[in-house]
Amino acid sequence: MTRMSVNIGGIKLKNPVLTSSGTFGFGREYSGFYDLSKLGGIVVKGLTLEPREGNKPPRIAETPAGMLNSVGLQNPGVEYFIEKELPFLRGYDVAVIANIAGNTVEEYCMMARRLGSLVDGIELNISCPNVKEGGAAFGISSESVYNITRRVKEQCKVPLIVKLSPNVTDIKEIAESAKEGGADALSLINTLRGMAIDINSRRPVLANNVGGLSGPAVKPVAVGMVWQAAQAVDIPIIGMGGISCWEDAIEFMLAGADAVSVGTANFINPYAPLEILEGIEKYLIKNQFSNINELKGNLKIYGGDNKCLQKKE
Amino acid sequence: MTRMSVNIGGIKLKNPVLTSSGTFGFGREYSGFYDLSKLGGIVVKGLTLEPREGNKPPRIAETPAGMLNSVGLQNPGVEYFIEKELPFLRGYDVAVIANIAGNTVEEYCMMARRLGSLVDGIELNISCPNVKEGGAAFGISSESVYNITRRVKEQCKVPLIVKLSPNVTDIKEIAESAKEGGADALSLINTLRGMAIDINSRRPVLANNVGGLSGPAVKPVAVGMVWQAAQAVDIPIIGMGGISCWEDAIEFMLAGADAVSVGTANFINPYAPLEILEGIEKYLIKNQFSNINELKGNLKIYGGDNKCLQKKE
Amino acid sequence: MQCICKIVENRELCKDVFEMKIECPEMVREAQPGQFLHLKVNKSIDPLLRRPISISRIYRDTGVISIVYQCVGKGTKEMTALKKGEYIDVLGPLGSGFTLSDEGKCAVVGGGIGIAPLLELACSLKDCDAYLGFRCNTYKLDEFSSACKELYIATEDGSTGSKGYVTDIIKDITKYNVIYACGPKGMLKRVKELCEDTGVKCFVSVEERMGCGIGACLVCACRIKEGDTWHYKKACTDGPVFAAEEVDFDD
Amino acid sequence: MQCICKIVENRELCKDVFEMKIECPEMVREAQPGQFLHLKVNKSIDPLLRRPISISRIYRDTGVISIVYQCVGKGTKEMTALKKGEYIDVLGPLGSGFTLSDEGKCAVVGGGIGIAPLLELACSLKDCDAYLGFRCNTYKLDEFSSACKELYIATEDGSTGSKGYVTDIIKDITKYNVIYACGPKGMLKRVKELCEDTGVKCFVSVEERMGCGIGACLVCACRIKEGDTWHYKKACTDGPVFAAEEVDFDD
Ligand SMILES: Cc1cc2nc3c(=O)[nH]c(=O)nc-3n(C[C@H](O)[C@H](O)[C@H](O)COP(=O)(O)OP(=O)(O)OC[C@H]3O[C@@H](n4cnc5c(N)ncnc54)[C@H](O)[C@@H]3O)c2cc1C
Ligand SMILES: Cc1cc2nc3c(=O)[nH]c(=O)nc-3n(C[C@H](O)[C@H](O)[C@H](O)COP(=O)(O)OP(=O)(O)OC[C@H]3O[C@@H](n4cnc5c(N)ncnc54)[C@H](O)[C@@H]3O)c2cc1C
Ligand SMILES: Cc1cc2nc3c(=O)[nH]c(=O)nc-3n(C[C@H](O)[C@H](O)[C@H](O)COP(=O)(O)O)c2cc1C
Ligand SMILES: Cc1cc2nc3c(=O)[nH]c(=O)nc-3n(C[C@H](O)[C@H](O)[C@H](O)COP(=O)(O)O)c2cc1C
Ligand code: FES
Ligand code: FES
Repeated sequence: MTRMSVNIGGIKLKNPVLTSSGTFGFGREYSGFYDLSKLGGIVVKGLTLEPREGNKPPRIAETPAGMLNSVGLQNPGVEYFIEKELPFLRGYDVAVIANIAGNTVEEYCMMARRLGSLVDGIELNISCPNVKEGGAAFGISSESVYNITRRVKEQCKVPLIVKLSPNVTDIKEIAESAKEGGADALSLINTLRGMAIDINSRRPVLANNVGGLSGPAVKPVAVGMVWQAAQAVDIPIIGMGGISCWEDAIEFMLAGADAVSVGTANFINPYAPLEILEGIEKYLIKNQFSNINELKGNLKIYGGDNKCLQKKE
Repeated sequence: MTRMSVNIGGIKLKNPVLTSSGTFGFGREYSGFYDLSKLGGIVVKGLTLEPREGNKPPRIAETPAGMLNSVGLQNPGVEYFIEKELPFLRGYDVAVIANIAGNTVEEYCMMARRLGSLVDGIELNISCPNVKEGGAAFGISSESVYNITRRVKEQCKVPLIVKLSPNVTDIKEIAESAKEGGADALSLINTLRGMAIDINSRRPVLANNVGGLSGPAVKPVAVGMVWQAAQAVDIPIIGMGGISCWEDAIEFMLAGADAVSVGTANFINPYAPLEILEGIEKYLIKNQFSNINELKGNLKIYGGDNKCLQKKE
Repeated sequence: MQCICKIVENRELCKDVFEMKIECPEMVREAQPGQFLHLKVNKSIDPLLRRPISISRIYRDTGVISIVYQCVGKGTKEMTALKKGEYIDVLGPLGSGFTLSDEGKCAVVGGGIGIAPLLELACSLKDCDAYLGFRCNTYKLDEFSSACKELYIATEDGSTGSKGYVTDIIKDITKYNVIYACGPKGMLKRVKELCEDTGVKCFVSVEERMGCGIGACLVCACRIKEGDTWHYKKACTDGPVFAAEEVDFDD
Repeated sequence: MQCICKIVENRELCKDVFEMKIECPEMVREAQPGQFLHLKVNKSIDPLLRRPISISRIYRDTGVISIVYQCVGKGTKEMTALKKGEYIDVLGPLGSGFTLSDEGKCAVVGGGIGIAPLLELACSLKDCDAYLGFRCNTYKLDEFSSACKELYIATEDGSTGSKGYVTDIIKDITKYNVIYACGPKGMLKRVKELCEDTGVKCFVSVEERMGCGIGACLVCACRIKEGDTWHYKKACTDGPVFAAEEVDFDD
């Protein structure tokens, strides 16, 4: 089984399959379906310093091969998480990664300090609006990505993963800024901005008007961005966005992901992460790879300009 | 029937349904299915100054509820278009819009001059890489969008539509720059950047490695961007991206589009544009709108912050 | 739990209203009235998400659950095409069911497709009346009439029972110990008012759009009062049944 | 033209290879061997695109077209589930068919699923031999043997005919006036070489991934020599049949 283990910037995962923030609660719900220790890691629901009620419902809209959500970071706060939820998760042999979100850089830093080394890693959700800077998300300019990463990294006792937003002109530039700021790893993609309208009521379907798109529909965008990011930086990458089956997971790893994360697919098939894990193992065997790490970026691209993505020996 | 006519920055369309560049050739192929005069307008395949062979095949990959293409602007050149294709289209009572693409601003200008007033409008495809500026697309920075729009507008004898790329951080900013540069109208969205990988051959499906995503999968992204653009600028908007049925078209118009354009759906159902047109008319009648223009932005958004999108009296 | 269940019946009860019976002995063992199933209507990504449908009847002896659904969109349309003998992917039983009252007289108040989820409840209650409001076509009247003491019916077009809304035919609400209601928001609001005015205990089953159906995604928020404050609770696991006085229908 | 056609037969010929017969009298009137149909395999967006499948037989008297397809992915899998009496959305007949040779001896050379498109052609030619290469399971041999003068068979596992590739069993290619080939790229390349070496005229039917299927989207590019230069032509309308010497298989 060691051939399935990966190291994500210092976080050791026994296998490369994680579950995505916001789609897996704090693990309790899915623990009724299978033993959470089977997973490589669990990224918990996005945490804020104080509890948040989130946005008004409706918060979900179905779209072609996808869904929009506007949960708005409903969560019980970092303190509650540490006291009431983390001990439960610690009962399992699985890496626990805290996804954190703040209104200001200071809030992010306080959360990182508070979490200390209670978790195995911290994932920085930089798609949230920066209230101090007038509401633009932290994740959309290189400068602010660099700044927030550097500042939070200083406070981090555990590896820091920066989660990139796909709603940007140049994902390479953002990936580089996160790396320069000290990110130990990247994860991508977060949801794509989108909207759905009910033509009968002539209102947006979501009470928040707009929401974040996830699910199979976004997969090609996500694979493309993981590929670009993997060419830009040499730190580990957790790939996600529309992964529903093991074939999808392999696509991401060939594009340059070291590990994959399953989000929306959990809603449709609670066993999706396990089935994906099993499929990856079978693919390795069938294709005579001795180790999962041989998959990363093992892609023969066209045009011969594939310096970063050669097969590793 | 006049209640269906719209004016797109000076281009009079007898109805609000167009067909999108690159998905409808020069109209000949679909003329075997129905009378092209039934359409509001036809946007022809992207033209370049010189003929282009385009990219290597494979050029298409199917994705969940979408497709990637990497045609790479294969076209016979603007001169051939004017001599051999335009006369055929001129045999129909339909607005003809030339979609133009260049390697340099000068090339765009030369094409605009050459087209003169032979067409009813020019659509500026600014998603192509600017060879002079090192390959970044014209459409991704406000400054270059402003510049190219202003320069081409000076040469334009007919209304100028700027077609926006969705692969940007802030579509509002880009929309504003196009307007300031002198755009008479906007069209959006062009395709989203994406990638698909064949896990058996471990090669990208497309010989160009990456391609542009279109089809139903992108609809929520497109509706969201049309909504944002319509809030940012008051020039007419042609909405597109995943429109497959009349309900989709209404969604775009409620979001703020004055007209809609049908792309990928033509491949699946050649009659899609006509069925969409029919559906829009029935919706108008059923909902007691006397005029198509009453639909634009007639959306009750949540939160009451909807200044630009009030119902027009 | 998740099961691939055999469909033993799928038929139209009246215009656009269908009943599907599925074999799921393990689920039957746990199922309570007021709970729901979360169905993947086909194997395709179109539609992508599961669809929540309430349990209408639980046949403990045969291990069968009956659901009643209205064809309103893509997902429920797909369901109508499923045939006896085919299989369907089911998560369930989900949510908290109705709290059964042991003593005194109860009433179920249902509107439209919200009538179906009350049937098993009516069968489980010892002394129960039913107030049912339909638009025009009725369904399941026989079963309600054998499960209930009294059956009151309203239709919007007056084709069966009284003409008008179901809330108009509740004459003396104070004779009931508990009211259980399921139906459109407007109806639930009215029932809640009636009960608040008269101090009758009332439970309502609410509908929110769902993702996971099991409490992990937080999209199914329902605004619930707790003392002086309120919280967004999950319709899927904290509900879909709530005490009426807690629910803020104006969110 | 676009038609919603009735399926009159859909059955497995051998492992993973199916024959579907559809009723489409208008298409039959225009159809030529070598042309193809562009099929929407279901009404859903999954899969989104149409699938190109060659015409295998044209029954002019009954207005029926037969296609033979191999189940290789999502779309063809969906096709296998369609039943007699159901309908399928068809665009066709599309593409340029084979240029029929009036005089002299011809041969069709087919590999794998590329064998099926040659059947109607073989039936239309007066003096035709067939060279067919299968992996292991064979299909349509009876029909080929009644349409052709001589029938040569190769299988990769040697279970029928010679063991090996179809190109290995063509002994004397110079006895043919024209060769028509359809099959995997490698096979087509080899047939092209054989014909070029001997000066025999050769037509090949190529496969490219398609979008519209009617010439409007330009995704089906096929590199075709024209004198000293080359162009990307459309496999859907300029092809799928091309003169072998024009096709650049190394693109
Ligand atoms: C707990 C619960 C129990 C329910 N019980 C029943 C029942 O017993 N019988 C019945 O006919 N219906 C019931 N519904 C409503 C049923 O879920 C919807 O009618 C159904 O999801 C519509 O799906 P569709 O694809 O046909 O419609 P579409 O409008 O195409 O669905 C689009 C999306 O919106 C969601 N959606 C649409 N309408 C509703 C709704 N009213 N409630 C929740 N989500 C919705 C769908 O699930 C889907 O994600 C229940 C809903 C909930 C939350
Ligand atoms: C002109 C022409 C004629 C053909 N005739 C036949 C025939 O008679 N019998 C037969 O079995 N097959 C034929 N094919 C191949 C057939 O189109 C593919 O096998 C089929 O599209 C696969 O679809 P899928 O969904 O099962 O596979 P998937 O791999 O899931 O398809 C994914 C996408 O790739 C495309 N694709 C995959 N393989 C091919 C291929 N070989 N050629 C073109 N597109 C492909 C699909 O159309 C779809 O868009 C023909 C192809 C062409 C271009
Ligand atoms: C309901 C929902 C809630 C989410 N909440 C969060 C969150 O709190 N923090 C975060 O970083 N991402 C959040 N995401 C994004 C996912 O973690 C993931 O990046 C995205 O959904 C793409 O993956 P998928 O297509 O597999 O779902 C959420 C996604 C969904 C669907
Ligand atoms: C095969 C193909 C070729 C295209 N070629 C062009 C082009 O030449 N110029 C252009 O501006 N857009 C081009 N587009 C983009 C479409 O015009 C349209 O913006 C996009 O496909 C989104 O709409 P849809 O989802 O309805 O297809 C092309 C799209 C496709 C699918
Ligand atoms: S539907 Fe996911 S928490 Fe309720
Ligand atoms: S498939 Fe569209 S041009 Fe050939």
